[in-house]
Amino acid sequence: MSHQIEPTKTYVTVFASLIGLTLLTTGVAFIDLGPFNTVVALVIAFCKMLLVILFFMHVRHSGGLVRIALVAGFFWLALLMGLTMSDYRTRTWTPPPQAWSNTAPPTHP
Amino acid sequence: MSTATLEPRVQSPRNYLNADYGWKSWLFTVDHKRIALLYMASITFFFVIGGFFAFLMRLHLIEPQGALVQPETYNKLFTLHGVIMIFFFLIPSIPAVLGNFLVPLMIGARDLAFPKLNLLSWYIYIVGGLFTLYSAIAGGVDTGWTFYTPYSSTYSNTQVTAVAVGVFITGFSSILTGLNFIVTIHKMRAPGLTWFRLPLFLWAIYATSIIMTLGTPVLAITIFLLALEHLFHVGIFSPQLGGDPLLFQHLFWFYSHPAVYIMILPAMGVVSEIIACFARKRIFGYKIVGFSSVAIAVLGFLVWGHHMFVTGQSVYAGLIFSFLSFLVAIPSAIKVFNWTSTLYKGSISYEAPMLYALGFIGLFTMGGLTGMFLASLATDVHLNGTYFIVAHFHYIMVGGAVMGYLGGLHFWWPKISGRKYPNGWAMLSAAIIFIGFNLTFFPQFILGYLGMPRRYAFYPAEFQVLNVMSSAGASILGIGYLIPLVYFIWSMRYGPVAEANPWGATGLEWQTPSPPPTENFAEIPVVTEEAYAYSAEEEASRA
Amino acid sequence: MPEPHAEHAEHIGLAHQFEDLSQQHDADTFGIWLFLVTEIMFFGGLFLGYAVLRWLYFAAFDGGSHVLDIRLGAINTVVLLGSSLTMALSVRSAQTGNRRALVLFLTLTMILGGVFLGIKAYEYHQKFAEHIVPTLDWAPEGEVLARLAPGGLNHAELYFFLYFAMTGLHALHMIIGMGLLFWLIRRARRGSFTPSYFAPVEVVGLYWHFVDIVWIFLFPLLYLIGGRY
Amino acid sequence: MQGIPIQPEQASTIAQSVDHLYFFITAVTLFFSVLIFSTIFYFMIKYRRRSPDERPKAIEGSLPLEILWTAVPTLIVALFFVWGSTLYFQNSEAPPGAMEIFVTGKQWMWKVEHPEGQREINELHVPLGHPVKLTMTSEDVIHDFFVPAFRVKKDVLPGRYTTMWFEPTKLGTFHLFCAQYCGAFHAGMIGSVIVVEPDEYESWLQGGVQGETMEAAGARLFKENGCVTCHLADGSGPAPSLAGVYGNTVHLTNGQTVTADDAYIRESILSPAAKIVRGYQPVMPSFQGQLSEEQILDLVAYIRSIGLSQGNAKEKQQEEGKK
Repeated sequence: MSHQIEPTKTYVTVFASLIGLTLLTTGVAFIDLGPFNTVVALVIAFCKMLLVILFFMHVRHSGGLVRIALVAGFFWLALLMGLTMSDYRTRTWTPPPQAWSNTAPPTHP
Repeated sequence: MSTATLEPRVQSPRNYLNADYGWKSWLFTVDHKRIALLYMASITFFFVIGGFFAFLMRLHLIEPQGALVQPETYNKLFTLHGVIMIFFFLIPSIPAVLGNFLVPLMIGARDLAFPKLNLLSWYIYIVGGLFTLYSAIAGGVDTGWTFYTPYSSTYSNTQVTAVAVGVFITGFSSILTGLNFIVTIHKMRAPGLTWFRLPLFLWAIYATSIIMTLGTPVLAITIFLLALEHLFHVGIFSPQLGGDPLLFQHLFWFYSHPAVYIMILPAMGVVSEIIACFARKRIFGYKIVGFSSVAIAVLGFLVWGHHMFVTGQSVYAGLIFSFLSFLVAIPSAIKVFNWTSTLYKGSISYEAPMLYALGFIGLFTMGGLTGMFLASLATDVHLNGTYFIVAHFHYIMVGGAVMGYLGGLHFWWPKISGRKYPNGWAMLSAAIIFIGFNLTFFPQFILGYLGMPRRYAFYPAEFQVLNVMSSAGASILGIGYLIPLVYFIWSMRYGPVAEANPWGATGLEWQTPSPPPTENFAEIPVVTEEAYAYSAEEEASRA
Repeated sequence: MPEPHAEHAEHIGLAHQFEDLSQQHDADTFGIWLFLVTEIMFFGGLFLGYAVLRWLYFAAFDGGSHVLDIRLGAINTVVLLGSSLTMALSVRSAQTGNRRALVLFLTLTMILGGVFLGIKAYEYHQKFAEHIVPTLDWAPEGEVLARLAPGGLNHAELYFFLYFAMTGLHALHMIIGMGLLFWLIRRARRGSFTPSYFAPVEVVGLYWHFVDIVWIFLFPLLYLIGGRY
Repeated sequence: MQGIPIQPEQASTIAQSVDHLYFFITAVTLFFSVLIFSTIFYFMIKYRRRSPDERPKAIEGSLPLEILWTAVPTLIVALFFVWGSTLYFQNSEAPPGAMEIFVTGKQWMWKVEHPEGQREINELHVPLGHPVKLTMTSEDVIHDFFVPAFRVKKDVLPGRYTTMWFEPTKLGTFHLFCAQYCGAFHAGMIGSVIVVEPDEYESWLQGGVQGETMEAAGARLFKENGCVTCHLADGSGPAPSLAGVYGNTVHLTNGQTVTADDAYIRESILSPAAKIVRGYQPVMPSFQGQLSEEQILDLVAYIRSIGLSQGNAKEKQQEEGKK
């Protein structure tokens, strides 16, 4: 049972950095980075999530079981996303057509 | 079955059945054993309805132009047969009935981790069931249990929303049951009961719970979006605004393929227990069989694309899913080989549970091997959407899951009810079910190869002979299922009183009296021996 | 509460099926974490729909996200992060047995949650005013139409369907969270939480933080698509 | 095989190879079923319980055996996978020079269009020995064009084109089924594929009610719907010239390049704003709901025709101009 009690100071500093990251992601949105805008926004969001999970949700010092469950959750989400996007990304790829078996010239234009 | 023990009300010691009387003691119980019986009654109710619809369908298909109902009604019959049988019978059957009853007993606990949540799961299941029954009464739904869009979201004017709400709600019963089992198995095992001393039934239930908790939420959100789209005619699944019907299929099958492993894994667990007990031998390769249950659960999430090989999914995605689908077949094959090897040098006795278990192995092997045709791309192009698919999944679900469920019921019935059923009748029903099942579904493999599509209310005349054979088999199968219903109910009142361990099986649940007291164990047992300790030395060390 | 066994009687809140409070606390926290994993998969299905449609119709999503008010989105994120802070502090005060602080922080969390829902309601009202609510009132015109048209109006309607589905589901989870907070405050006032029995506070705290994390991803994915330049 | 038919006819080039794989898998299935069932029966008889207090020796398991029945099934399924996938890959793309036929699925009937203008309902005439490529779409729900005798099947989706091909090798009439549930009369959405001699097919094409060819219909629609007012041949109008577009790459405003295939043309007609050609404004209105699927197919056939013939001449001019 996670009985370590965090000092209030850590919570406040984590909160401050979360606010900082929010301002950062909003600010970066006003700079034209082309496709990287999305990547940066997602990386910042991921960092904010890690902060909330590790500090606010005490995963820093909670048992291995909780960590495995959390990692499993994200792994399954990645399965869903990855395999489905593999369909959408490759839908326009077409394999090379096979040679026509009947060697007679096409009787029809 | 001497008549001397026929007086029904022998004054047995205090147990979970006679601890309290009245409907309140049942509808507000938090005892996992009573909740298991509540589930048993409700899923039997749904099984009878689903089975009746199936029988009507088989009767209708005796003649090529359809002998019984209008095409629209036939579409509603196969839809409701699918929805009721899958969501309201097969998925809850072993986990909710045998799982609820046995998990605490097998790990030496007094109850599940969250008893009230367990009762809530049953109420959620019932509310979902009522919605689905309402949709059946108020005109039925004709989209097929797969609810493919845009037909289900835009073109069907039947009770799609009602059945969608029903399935959405019942999904949470499955999620909460899975959650309950995972926490219980992790946190509440008796001292000394390490993971590798767990009975294989618990390995299977654990693997099933992983699928229930991780897969069902995706079904919930998919059905939620479908209901939204059906109501408001805007959504991400129908092409009017640019949505993609294949997106619905991806989301739907992400859950619905692992769902077939929710149905078969617990049956595998039951068969492992029965084979070990009636061969009086430890399961061959215990750890491998245990890990293959978890492997099936994990790999089961990677393969859903094989339902979509011909639906315009990309060729390369088809390649990936075909490869992964072949991988998921390996753990199942390993299990069958291990069960067979368990019989080697065993001392096998043939009571009803063993017949059901052996029937399971036979039919499940057939079902599993016919999956090879559907995982390989070229043959699936021909067989997809035909009766070959219907035969394949019935071999797995009816041949596998239902035989496993009945085997489990016959094996643990003395522990559940404290009474024994007539073994002669039970073995007869096993034989009838086996014969009726094969006569019903084997012809459908040939129909499928011939190209008869699924969900056809009328068909070309050349398929009639095989369809008549299948319908004949269905009536035998129907009788086969009714017999256990009769003698189980009969045994509750008139069956001979069962002793604590009628089969001489190992496992903590057999160390409690039959039926067990409400708190399961006077004091929590300490486990010192390995699982399935049937050998002479282990028995000596126990005495 | 189930019938108390002899030796369990003196621990308040210990259920009969557990041996001791720490086993129960472990089970409760593990249980809520598993529930949060199911919620990850539940929202995951919706995020998949978003990812696929954004990949197919980026122009429409880019236009749609420019119609949203980025200031309100940012303020809402700050408000929700604030409520996460007060929630974490209320769990801490439950651990330290400081009942007054517990009630105070729980109430603060509820207030901040209310502020978030208020801003959200105002944003929804804005969408109705601009007639960009799918099926109910979809008739964008003027400056909004000019911004949505390049990406295709149909695809823009899909974007707003996803906008309402995702933020609506998130708001629904917020409302459930508010209800749980209200129930917690009542029990906290009655003093039923002690440093050895505070699992309900931690469970609701974990649920609240999860709902905050969903918003942490919703804000950039819905409001900041393609950048504002 | 009077009584119970066992095998569908083999009437296309791929039917035989699919059947070979099908029988190979059947053989492996039978072999393993017999192996397992006979082993079980043998054990059941040999090791039946002789006396109630019989206690067999505990057998833990054997790693070599486990490895054996993991490796062997893995090899077998690898073989199925490779065989099935190569066959599938070969059959997924129509060979060059295949005949184009357009199919539109509509709730409970099949509408077939030959480029030469012949239109059929629930019937498809094809010449013997000539590969036929079907470009299919649906007007309402998902259907599935399934010809068991050819061992081919492909879903027909609303909102996009799906294609499949086959090369008939037997004369005669074969079943056509809809294999994806599509509503009340899903079972009635059947028809027949009639394979005739090539010259007989020619005369069939000329004969019968002579509808205008798809290209002619496309040209007519191109004028009637005002496409011609913007898509001027020399490209001077507010919209790009469509001559020479079909099959070539198109550069979009967002920097992407796409090949102008059927799907691109269909999408540009129904939701033009999705892919704007570089250097042009998104001014084209959507024709969603105004053009039926057949009309869109006619327009595609027209744009394809002006793309391939005159287009090449135009392209050469542009090249010289640029050099």
